[in-house]
Amino acid sequence: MRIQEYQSKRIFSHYGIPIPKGRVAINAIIADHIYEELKPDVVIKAQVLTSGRGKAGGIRLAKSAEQVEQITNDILGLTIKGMPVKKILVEEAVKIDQEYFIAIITDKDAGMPALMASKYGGMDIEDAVRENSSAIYTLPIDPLAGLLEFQVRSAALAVELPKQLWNDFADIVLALWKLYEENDADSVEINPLVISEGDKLIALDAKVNIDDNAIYRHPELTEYFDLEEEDRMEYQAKKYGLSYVKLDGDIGCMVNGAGLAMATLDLLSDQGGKPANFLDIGGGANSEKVSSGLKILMQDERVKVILINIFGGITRCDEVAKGLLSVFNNTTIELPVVIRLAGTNAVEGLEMLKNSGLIVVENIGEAARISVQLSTGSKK
Amino acid sequence: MRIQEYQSKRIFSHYGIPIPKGRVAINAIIADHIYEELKPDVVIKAQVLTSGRGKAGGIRLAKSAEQVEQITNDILGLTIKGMPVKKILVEEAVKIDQEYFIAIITDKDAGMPALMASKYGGMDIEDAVRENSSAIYTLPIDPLAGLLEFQVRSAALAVELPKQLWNDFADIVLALWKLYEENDADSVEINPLVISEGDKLIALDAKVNIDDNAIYRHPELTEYFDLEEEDRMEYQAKKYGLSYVKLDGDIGCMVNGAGLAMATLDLLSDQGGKPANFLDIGGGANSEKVSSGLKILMQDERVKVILINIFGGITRCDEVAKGLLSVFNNTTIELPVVIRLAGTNAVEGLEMLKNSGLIVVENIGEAARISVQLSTGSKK
Amino acid sequence: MSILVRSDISVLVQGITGKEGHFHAQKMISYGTRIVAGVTPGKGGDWVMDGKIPVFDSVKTAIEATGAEASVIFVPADHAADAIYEAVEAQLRYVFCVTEGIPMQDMMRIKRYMQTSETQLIGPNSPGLLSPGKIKLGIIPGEVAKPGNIGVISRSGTLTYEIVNELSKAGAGISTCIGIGGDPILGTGYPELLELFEADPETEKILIIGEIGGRFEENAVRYISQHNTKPVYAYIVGKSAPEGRRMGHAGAIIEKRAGSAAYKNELIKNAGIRLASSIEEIPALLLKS
Amino acid sequence: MSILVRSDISVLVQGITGKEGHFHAQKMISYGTRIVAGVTPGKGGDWVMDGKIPVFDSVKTAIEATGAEASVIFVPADHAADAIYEAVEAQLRYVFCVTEGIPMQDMMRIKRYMQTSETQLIGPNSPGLLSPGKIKLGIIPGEVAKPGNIGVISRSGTLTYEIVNELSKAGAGISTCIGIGGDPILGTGYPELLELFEADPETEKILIIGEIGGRFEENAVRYISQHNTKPVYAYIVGKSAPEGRRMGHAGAIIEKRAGSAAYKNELIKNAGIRLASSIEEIPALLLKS
Repeated sequence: MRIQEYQSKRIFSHYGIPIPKGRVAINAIIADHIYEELKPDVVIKAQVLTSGRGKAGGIRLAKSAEQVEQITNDILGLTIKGMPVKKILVEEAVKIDQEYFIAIITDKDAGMPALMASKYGGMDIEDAVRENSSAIYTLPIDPLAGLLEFQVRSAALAVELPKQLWNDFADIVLALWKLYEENDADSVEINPLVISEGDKLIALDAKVNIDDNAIYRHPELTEYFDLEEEDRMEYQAKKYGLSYVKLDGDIGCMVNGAGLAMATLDLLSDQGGKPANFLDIGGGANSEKVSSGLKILMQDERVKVILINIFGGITRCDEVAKGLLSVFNNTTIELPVVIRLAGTNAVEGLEMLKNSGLIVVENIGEAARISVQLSTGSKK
Repeated sequence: MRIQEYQSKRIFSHYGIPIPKGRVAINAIIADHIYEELKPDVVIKAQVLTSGRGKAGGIRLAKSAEQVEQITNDILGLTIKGMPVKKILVEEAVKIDQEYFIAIITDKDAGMPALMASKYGGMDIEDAVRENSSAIYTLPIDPLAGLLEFQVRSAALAVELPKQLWNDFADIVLALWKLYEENDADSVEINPLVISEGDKLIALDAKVNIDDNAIYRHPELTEYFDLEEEDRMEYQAKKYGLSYVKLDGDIGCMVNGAGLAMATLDLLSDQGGKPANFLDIGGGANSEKVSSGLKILMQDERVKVILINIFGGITRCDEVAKGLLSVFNNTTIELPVVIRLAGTNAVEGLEMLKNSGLIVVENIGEAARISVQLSTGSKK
Repeated sequence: MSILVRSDISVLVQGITGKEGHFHAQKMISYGTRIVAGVTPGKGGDWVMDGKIPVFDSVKTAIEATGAEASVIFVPADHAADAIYEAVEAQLRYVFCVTEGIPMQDMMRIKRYMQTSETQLIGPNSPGLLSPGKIKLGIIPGEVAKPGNIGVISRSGTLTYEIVNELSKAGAGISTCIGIGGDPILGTGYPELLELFEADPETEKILIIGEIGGRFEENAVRYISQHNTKPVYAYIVGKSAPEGRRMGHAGAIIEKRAGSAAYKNELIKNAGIRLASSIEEIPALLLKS
Repeated sequence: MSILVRSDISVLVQGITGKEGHFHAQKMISYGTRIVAGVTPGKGGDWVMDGKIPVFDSVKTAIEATGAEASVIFVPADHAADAIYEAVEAQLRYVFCVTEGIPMQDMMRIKRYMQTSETQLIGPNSPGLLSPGKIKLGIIPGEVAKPGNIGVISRSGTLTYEIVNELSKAGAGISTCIGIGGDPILGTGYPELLELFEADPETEKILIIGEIGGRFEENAVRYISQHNTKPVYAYIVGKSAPEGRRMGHAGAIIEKRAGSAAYKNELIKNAGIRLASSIEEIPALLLKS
């Protein structure tokens, strides 16, 4: 779960990491209020959960009340990488002497956290790394012993931080580790961490990403869960315990198991079709989960065909059929529904569905081909 | 550093460990106030940093305002194992179904913390263990991974705790671990942890002992540092960075190095003498430390002879002499002072002291013998 | 014999009184697996499976009473890490963790903790192991596979059943099928199992069913190039997945180019490993060569 | 040769720019020890000892530049644990920690962390090692000892100097004298050093200078009974110490009967080890037999 910059900064502040003064606004009136507190110069930053805000015009300097109003309205009108900007952060403008990049990430391949640091902080960190992989200093962290002070010093040394700032730097990076560990973060990032006015270290940006699997033990973080950012269908699916990812096609898919679901999407793509979503109902799904999943697909106006692919194992195909029927019996189906049932109790399930007008197919390849034909209208 | 029961319970409470309602009092008037809040029955407990309070009459039940007054006065008049009782804790009386012993200790020999648990909690735990060493269940704790839930369950199993209380027990023991770890405790102990009214677990007593070496990083704990309990001379020595232990004899000793100081005390005892103290001025002590140490010995009315034994290494004997002279030059010495200087700059040191009336000896054995003779008056 | 475990190994089930644990313990017993004990803290002394299987409060007491050497974990995610610690500390030889959704930091700590341990952890989020006709540990449906000479290592559950089932229909059987798990941080990766299949006299061909995300398949390819002489086949699912979105499995997310199906497929092809570019091609590919 | 370290081993000093570190580095150099570098975070690039010894910001950079294999730590207690971690992580072969007062929980974590490490830690609160005429690591005054055939292992500082000095005066010399430290939790105990002295051709007799507190001497006695053929002598200080009071050293506190001098002396006598019951007896005891 990614957390917006302004919320990440609230967490930073709780851990004693210095951030610029500022507050969040949803319109120019509030922005102007904040400007009056922070003037003469403020930075206005789009709050969206994507990178590349700066290059998209989502981060701008304002030097007067007029500029604040103008820029606020400009930014609130932006859509960055598909995400409409609904909130902005208005912050005091900070003088920048030098920019660094600092992050603690979960290195899944190593199975260890890692500390990353670079002297090429700021918007161009990715370019810098692409040109020169040694532009980022990376250090594995022992997950039991935690981040050690000497490791922080080695990072300070690697990024050539002025020595009089080493102690402040250590405080910030050790606080970042504490934040990472205590909140089950997947990653925490400061880009840029700046030197301002010669001797102050300030986190100008803040990115916190929490491990989805660990959110249950951080109920205090759920307030940061940004429903407005979330797709309505994804939110609904999450509520029912389904794993749903919105894609940009027109074939609605429901599958049991993540691997099989991906395989189904791959087959659709191979045939020239476009899946509208990834939807995994999980192992051992009961009929309610199945009907909830089906309802989500049916609500999706983009969907032209529904493809249901179940390989029964723990999941029983008769239970799946029961869930489907509970929807079909109460709603007129206007869309073609292609279904493939195999494995545990498949015969029973198909028998239950035989009068429901579904297009029954025998294998996964056939299911994909027919779904694509129906969606493109190339054949009936 | 040991912390009084009432303060330990404040820490327990902060970590969510259930304790009886109660407050501390220093006289019968306050005790009566507390009684009015907690009546009909209260337990009055002497607050002294020693074990065996119960057997010394320091823990008693009071069932009326009259009894509270009487018992409070009784207990405030006690001296338990040499410690006068200055505070009492007045607590609600808790019904006891069953008593357990729970502790987390630092097993120095193993270099690991250990969880200890026994179903023979209460006053007689030591007897129980003496009779049957398996009366206590002991489990090493990985200092990096920390106390794990399954380990707490294994302790619950070992003490035959009713299963419906396992979850509450785990909460308490994991909180105790957190307390131990976050406060750099040397040991934390609950004896007894009781089952009350069938299904409540309550910590009736609380012992917290903080690692002296780690107190510097817990400034919040210094408020618990009980000056009244501390000997005046020990407190003064601590302020000067000296290591001082009060003993019950009459020969005041000042030595550099803990081992050499112990050896000096052993020699005095071998000769039939009685040291008044252990005083280690440490390695590389400067003249101020030396003079502070000497002043502490001179203030001690019990002292009949002062023995100074220095083996110079890092410590320079001329620096020691300088420290001694700074006292001698301002004060008339009424006590005999035996001094032995060896090692680094001993010759220079002795030269500096030659007119100060000290009894100079060459070796440690001789120094001890003469000091004992002077203290017992058996010979001049 | 199966790879990894003996067919007659004594097995305990952690979380046997839960819905999933109970259901799958029953299935394993029916398949012939020697389930000797269950562990559910607080339920010690109970008996399950028509009074045939004793339940213990701890792994240690279960081992003392039954001599179990392996465990299958069905404990819910919020207590699964503790269940793994308990199994490791009790020195079980093999631990199969079926549970999905263990927090990553817990898994990192467990892996570090296990650095000096003899226990082999498979998973978490693993469907387990199936050696047709011999032993079943975990949740792979026994019906999908028949005995044969193909060794299967997979990161998925149902996708594996689907493929193994298609292989069966096409006449190809399985020596052992094992799921390493769909999580980003796993106890056991491909190389250790590739080594066992290479040494296994019953395995003639090895099939890898990979996914997007992580460098697991990259490690597999490196190992195969250096050590495997038996023919290896591979299929990577998720080539149509978008970047940065988690496709169900916590491990199935493309964070870097190295995690994409295109990159993995390229590595596989360059290493001379036979690649199925679609799930439908798999049976033919394995049967023709 | 000294036990443990070669006489020409390259040594760095952590905390060399502090008062104590600087003073003792100077003394070690005068004694002939090959001090090649100092480490003080933030002072990298400086030179000390009349511009002869370079200072580095980290142990790693110091090793890269100088090839140091051992370290002596004089870092203040609140940063000493970190200094040990840094030395261990940089894979120094030997680390002598002179610093006193490291919190116990830090030391326990360090010991656990070092479980898989090749580094040997002596101390903390150790006076170091002295092989008369060869090498001095730490703070043992070089003047007190002359070369000879007695190996000394001690938990104290000045007490050791006193005893070694008396031995010198009595005509007895030292092969190597090493202090394991006065703290309750130590990197190295007696047994590992007893083994080295047993194997050391220059050592003919071994003297143990023990203290009250802990089971260190108990472990030593057990080891000696099983492995040492050379004559071993022992002296335990603190027989007049009261129970429960810390006698200066964090480790010198009698918490259980096993920690008392009486108990330790009894064990020593029962094992047939020659015991000095008073410090004054030591020279005669070692010279007569």
